[in-house]
Amino acid sequence: MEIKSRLEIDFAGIKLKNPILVSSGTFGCGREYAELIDLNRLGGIITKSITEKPHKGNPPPRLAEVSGGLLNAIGLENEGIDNFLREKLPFLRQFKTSIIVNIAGFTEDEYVRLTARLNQAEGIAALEVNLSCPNVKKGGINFGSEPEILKRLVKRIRASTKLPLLIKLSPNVGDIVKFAGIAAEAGADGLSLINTVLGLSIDVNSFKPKLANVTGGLSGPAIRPIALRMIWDVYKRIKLPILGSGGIMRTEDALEFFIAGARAVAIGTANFVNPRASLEIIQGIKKYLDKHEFKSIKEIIGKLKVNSR
Amino acid sequence: MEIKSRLEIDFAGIKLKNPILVSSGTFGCGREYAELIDLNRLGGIITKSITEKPHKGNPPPRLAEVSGGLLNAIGLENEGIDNFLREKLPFLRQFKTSIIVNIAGFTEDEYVRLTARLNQAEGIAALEVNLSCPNVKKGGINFGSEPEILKRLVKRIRASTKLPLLIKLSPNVGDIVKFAGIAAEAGADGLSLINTVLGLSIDVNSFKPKLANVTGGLSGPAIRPIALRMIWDVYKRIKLPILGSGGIMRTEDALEFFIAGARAVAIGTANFVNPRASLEIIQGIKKYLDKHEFKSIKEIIGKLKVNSR
Amino acid sequence: MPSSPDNIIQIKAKILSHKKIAPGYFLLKLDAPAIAKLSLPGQFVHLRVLDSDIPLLRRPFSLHRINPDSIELLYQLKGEGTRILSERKKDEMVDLIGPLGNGFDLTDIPEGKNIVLIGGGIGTAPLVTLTEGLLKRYDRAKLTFFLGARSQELILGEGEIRHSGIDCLISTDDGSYGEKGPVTRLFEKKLTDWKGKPGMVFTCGPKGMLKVMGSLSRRFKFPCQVSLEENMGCGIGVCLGCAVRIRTNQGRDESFEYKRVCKDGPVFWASEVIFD
Amino acid sequence: MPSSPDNIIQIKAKILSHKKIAPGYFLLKLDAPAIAKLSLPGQFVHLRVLDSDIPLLRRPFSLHRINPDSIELLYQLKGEGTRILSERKKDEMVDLIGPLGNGFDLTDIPEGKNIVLIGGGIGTAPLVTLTEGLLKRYDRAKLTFFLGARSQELILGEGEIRHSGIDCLISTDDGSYGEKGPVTRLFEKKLTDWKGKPGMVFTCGPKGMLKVMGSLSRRFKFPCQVSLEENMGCGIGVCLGCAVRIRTNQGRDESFEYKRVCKDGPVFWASEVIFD
Ligand SMILES: Cc1cc2nc3c(=O)[nH]c(=O)nc-3n(C[C@H](O)[C@H](O)[C@H](O)COP(=O)(O)OP(=O)(O)OC[C@H]3O[C@@H](n4cnc5c(N)ncnc54)[C@H](O)[C@@H]3O)c2cc1C
Ligand SMILES: Cc1cc2nc3c(=O)[nH]c(=O)nc-3n(C[C@H](O)[C@H](O)[C@H](O)COP(=O)(O)OP(=O)(O)OC[C@H]3O[C@@H](n4cnc5c(N)ncnc54)[C@H](O)[C@@H]3O)c2cc1C
Ligand SMILES: Cc1cc2nc3c(=O)[nH]c(=O)nc-3n(C[C@H](O)[C@H](O)[C@H](O)COP(=O)(O)O)c2cc1C
Ligand SMILES: Cc1cc2nc3c(=O)[nH]c(=O)nc-3n(C[C@H](O)[C@H](O)[C@H](O)COP(=O)(O)O)c2cc1C
Ligand code: FES
Ligand code: FES
Repeated sequence: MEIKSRLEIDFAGIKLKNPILVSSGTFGCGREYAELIDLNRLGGIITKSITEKPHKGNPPPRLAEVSGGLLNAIGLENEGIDNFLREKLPFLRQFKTSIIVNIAGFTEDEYVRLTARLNQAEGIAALEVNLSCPNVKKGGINFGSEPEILKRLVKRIRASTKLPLLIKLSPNVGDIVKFAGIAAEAGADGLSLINTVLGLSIDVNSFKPKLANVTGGLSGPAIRPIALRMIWDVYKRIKLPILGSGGIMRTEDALEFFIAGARAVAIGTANFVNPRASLEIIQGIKKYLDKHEFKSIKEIIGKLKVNSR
Repeated sequence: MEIKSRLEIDFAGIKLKNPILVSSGTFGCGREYAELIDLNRLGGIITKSITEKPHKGNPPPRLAEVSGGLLNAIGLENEGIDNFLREKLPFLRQFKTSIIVNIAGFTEDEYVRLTARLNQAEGIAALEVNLSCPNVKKGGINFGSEPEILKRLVKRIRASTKLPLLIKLSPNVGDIVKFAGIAAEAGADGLSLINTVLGLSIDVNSFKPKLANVTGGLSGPAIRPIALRMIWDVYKRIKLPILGSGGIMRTEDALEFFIAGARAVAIGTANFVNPRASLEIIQGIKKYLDKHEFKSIKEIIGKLKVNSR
Repeated sequence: MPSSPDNIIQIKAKILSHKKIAPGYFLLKLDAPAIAKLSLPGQFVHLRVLDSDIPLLRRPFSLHRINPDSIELLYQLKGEGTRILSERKKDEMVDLIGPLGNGFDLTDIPEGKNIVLIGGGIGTAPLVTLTEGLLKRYDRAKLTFFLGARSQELILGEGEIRHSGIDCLISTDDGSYGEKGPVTRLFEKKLTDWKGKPGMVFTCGPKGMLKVMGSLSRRFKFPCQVSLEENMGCGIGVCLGCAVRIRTNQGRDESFEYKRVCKDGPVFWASEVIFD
Repeated sequence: MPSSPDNIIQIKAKILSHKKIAPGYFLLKLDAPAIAKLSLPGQFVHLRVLDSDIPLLRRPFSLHRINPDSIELLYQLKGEGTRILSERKKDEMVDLIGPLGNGFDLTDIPEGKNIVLIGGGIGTAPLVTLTEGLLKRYDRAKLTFFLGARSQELILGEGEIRHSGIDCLISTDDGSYGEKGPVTRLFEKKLTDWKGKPGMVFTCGPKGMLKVMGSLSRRFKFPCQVSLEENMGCGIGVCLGCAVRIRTNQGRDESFEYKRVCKDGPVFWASEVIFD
């Protein structure tokens, strides 16, 4: 079909029917949104981060709304890999969409073990490695912002799977290109940019932070320009496909990400605001391609004009 | 007067009549806003960044509005120190408010020479050193995000002036506490947190960046949670007074900054939206102190409750 | 508790009427037959107050009335979201997701015992439509409705409750109407007056009040359902943002698990909730 | 150019009337005597469309009419800001700063020569109040108003201009009314018809049109004032966000300086502007 093929794209070794995915942690494992939208129409579904053991997560309140954004500190609550393989994955497999499993670990070994388990499973298009959850601090290690750890960990995960490997980087670093470069060298197939930005919000009457975890991760429109800047910087220098996210609410926002260099995009917080956002964006992009007479979404990727004046 | 003294505070060796200042680059050198508000009521005025020579700045467009924020790439346009001392400073000196001169240089020597010039001048309460302008790249050096350069530069400026020295740090770093610590050790009297966050916005019809400079600095409500998080992190670990800024639009926002650890705050983008914002915030804080029966603003500084659950 | 029905929809609903019914309280009637048809008392809708990035998130509101073709929400002005909502006019459209959550459990109420509803402030909102449901099955003489609020003009729904012939007991914090003091104290007084323990208590209101109800329900061993509130992201169970602590191990120790207010609730057994 | 007067004020102005006058065009009348009194043709106001963080910034609009007690703005729907503005209702208040900018220069117009006004699309907005000013000093027979737009229904102000007895020449891009083609081409044609060069040309419109006017004014050596637009932050001259390139050295070389549209403009000599 003509329309379909214009959105088809291969991304880091995954054949995506369209480049609009839904972000980890904002879509659960699909079941709930399946009531509201047709999951078959999505380019892909990225699962909530899965850990080895079930994990309770942070005390409430876990969410706070801020100007144009959402602060969250869920703390990786999930039911663990066993439950995922037993209940979640079989459900997801029913749909004609690419399933990307997001994994998170509290130790390097845990990442490797999770990878090994997922190697066995069927119906997984790729792994997304969450190295950057800002809301869980085990001994203060943030795998995504220590160059040495990042390198070693990505290498180890790479060595333990043939699945396409997307590395989700933390935006809470000084030089994102450096970290992207490390992930590339260590064998990543693609980069996920960006995770949430560390933030804080305070109730001035109670003097309490609005989140029990004190700080949380900022998502939504507020971080869009930050995400775009990082994606553009990485796109220029690192030869890996980028899965862009951060505040995409509507078609125009998604287009900005493609033009900045994203090869696919993920819709996160927007799902909460409008469960149909991802489907509307797919439609919107088709219209845009029509209007501008582009034959494929590929024609706009990274096409930011920077020397035109 | 009772009311007055509740807002009086000494900040890094400056006696502020109240802790509400206006930010560098958002208030020019006071002349224009003097038409609209009484500058005598401000806690302080921080001048636009002054360089040694007049500087033309970036090509237009220099501004783009984004969701809850403003991207700017002015590029340090200013008329240079001579003009400043001759025309701007004498005007500012008329007002009963603390004048803080913000300096920016393209070389380390330039910072030192600027400092020397300002030592001679009268009516300056303090210097704020802009090490973090994200929109000017001379050989790619960003003085504020290279630990070694930061240390050396702050030491050199410190050695060349007795004026209170505020170091304005870049938020575009991984570990703001590290940079704050370096500035503290090198002799800063106070820290200004935060400058704008690097961002990008794209016109999806022309494929051009919305700013001629491509990227720019994000200010306004969008960055408030980021600023608060950085201020809280620095407040906990570094014993220097913090001048907080980043998206303060109204009284509640300013209060969040105080509770997170700012000893004074600066109003930036809000001046454009509502020139009376700073005055309204001063009034609003008085009311808040009344309502909560605080005797001084000092009672709320850094009083975020983090272990209360 | 029953689990949340899977059948939820997203619609644009026309505002049929929108009026201020007390200082800071509004009644919003929406043309939403499809949602009305699916709805149960105690469920809620997730409403987008405006198609804008600010406020970003939807706002949850309990079903105050479930009519054949419409639903009604009773809400209180709180912050920016409800302020903006209050400015929306008749005939404008609002985006709704619903019905959400489990709703009250009406399956296990022992015959012949008292059934009690306790609404504190805006907490009365979900109880009104519940009353209608209860009246279909139980003798009105068995129902007692406790209404509490800060002061007289904030007592909501009294006329309607009395009209349906249910005993209505009132208390206000400032004593401007009914008993003076918290509504839980009034309830506790009656509790000792009554011969038997209530067969079921349904309650909704501010956290402090629900906490007291939790203690009372454990102390006097009566079953009590509370409708909880927590900040929400998705409203449908995916983001895990609306967690509350629910006792496990029958409350015998400190152990708990997190449950989702939006999906596992909003109605929980008061005795099982760990209030902070 | 004259420099901007210092006298500016910030007020809350009541909306006296607000109506759609063409597809996508609105006329907003504001109760603003204090601003009206200070205003000059070519100046603008900086208006906050809503007291919200989105849209964050004010929006600049030229004074379309300066009445004794009120001002009128003529604006075109463009993005979110103007959309939200268009929903504001009579009797609501909007926050205004003004009058801002220098305004047109009326001091140096040679007697007896033609005076030309050229408005492209919404660019007509600031020229209407200018006409009124010019008519006080100059013979109406000397004035010619060129109006251009995409198509007939977007031609603004024709009735009024003709009513005041000024010659009005029209062109539309699609030829649905008047000449077909850009208004600058119509002007250029007339320019060669006229005996002398115009004593003064005032123009406002899209960038492309102003650029053409810049070339024409240099080629045919007539004085031409353009009202420019640029994204604005403060609107009063402090942020340096609204920079435009203005030739220095009498345009003899490529040298230029940045000037502020809000404070040094919005009106500049067309020949001096470097259009991208
Ligand atoms: C299941 C459920 C049912 C509810 N039913 C009703 C009802 O029938 N009538 C009514 O008046 N209110 C009800 N509420 C509370 C209502 O959702 C909040 O008052 C409203 O979200 C406040 O929004 P705001 O922007 O005005 O306030 P703000 O305080 O500015 O809101 C800031 C953020 O906090 C959230 N928030 C603030 N208070 C609450 C709260 N109590 N519960 C959940 N989120 C909150 C908002 O949704 C928003 O994301 C219900 C809440 C829940 C969870
Ligand atoms: C001195 C001056 C006078 C003006 N007079 C009028 C007038 O009388 N009538 C009228 O319809 N329009 C006028 N404009 C243009 C008007 O300001 C913009 O159309 C308006 O700001 C668009 O806002 P938006 O949110 O609808 O569009 P968006 O495109 O969503 O705006 C995004 C951002 O870009 C800015 N922007 C977009 N277009 C322009 C523009 N052309 N000029 C300046 N900023 C822009 C907006 O202010 C906003 O910050 C004038 C502009 C200037 C500078
Ligand atoms: C409530 C919430 C939970 C999230 N959980 C995860 C998670 O478990 N793993 C992960 O890699 N990212 C998680 N994220 C980050 C998102 O996947 C996404 O990267 C981020 O929110 C930015 O995109 P957005 O602005 O479109 O939401 C979460 C985000 C939100 C808002
Ligand atoms: C238009 C504009 C110009 C600025 N120019 C300067 C500058 O010259 N020097 C400087 O140190 N900071 C400059 N800043 C940064 C502000 O001083 C302030 O740190 C930042 O905007 C965050 O605060 P806000 O969100 O309240 O605006 C500028 C900001 C804006 C919006
Ligand atoms: S609000 Fe998302 S799980 Fe409850
Ligand atoms: S808009 Fe700020 S200087 Fe012109």
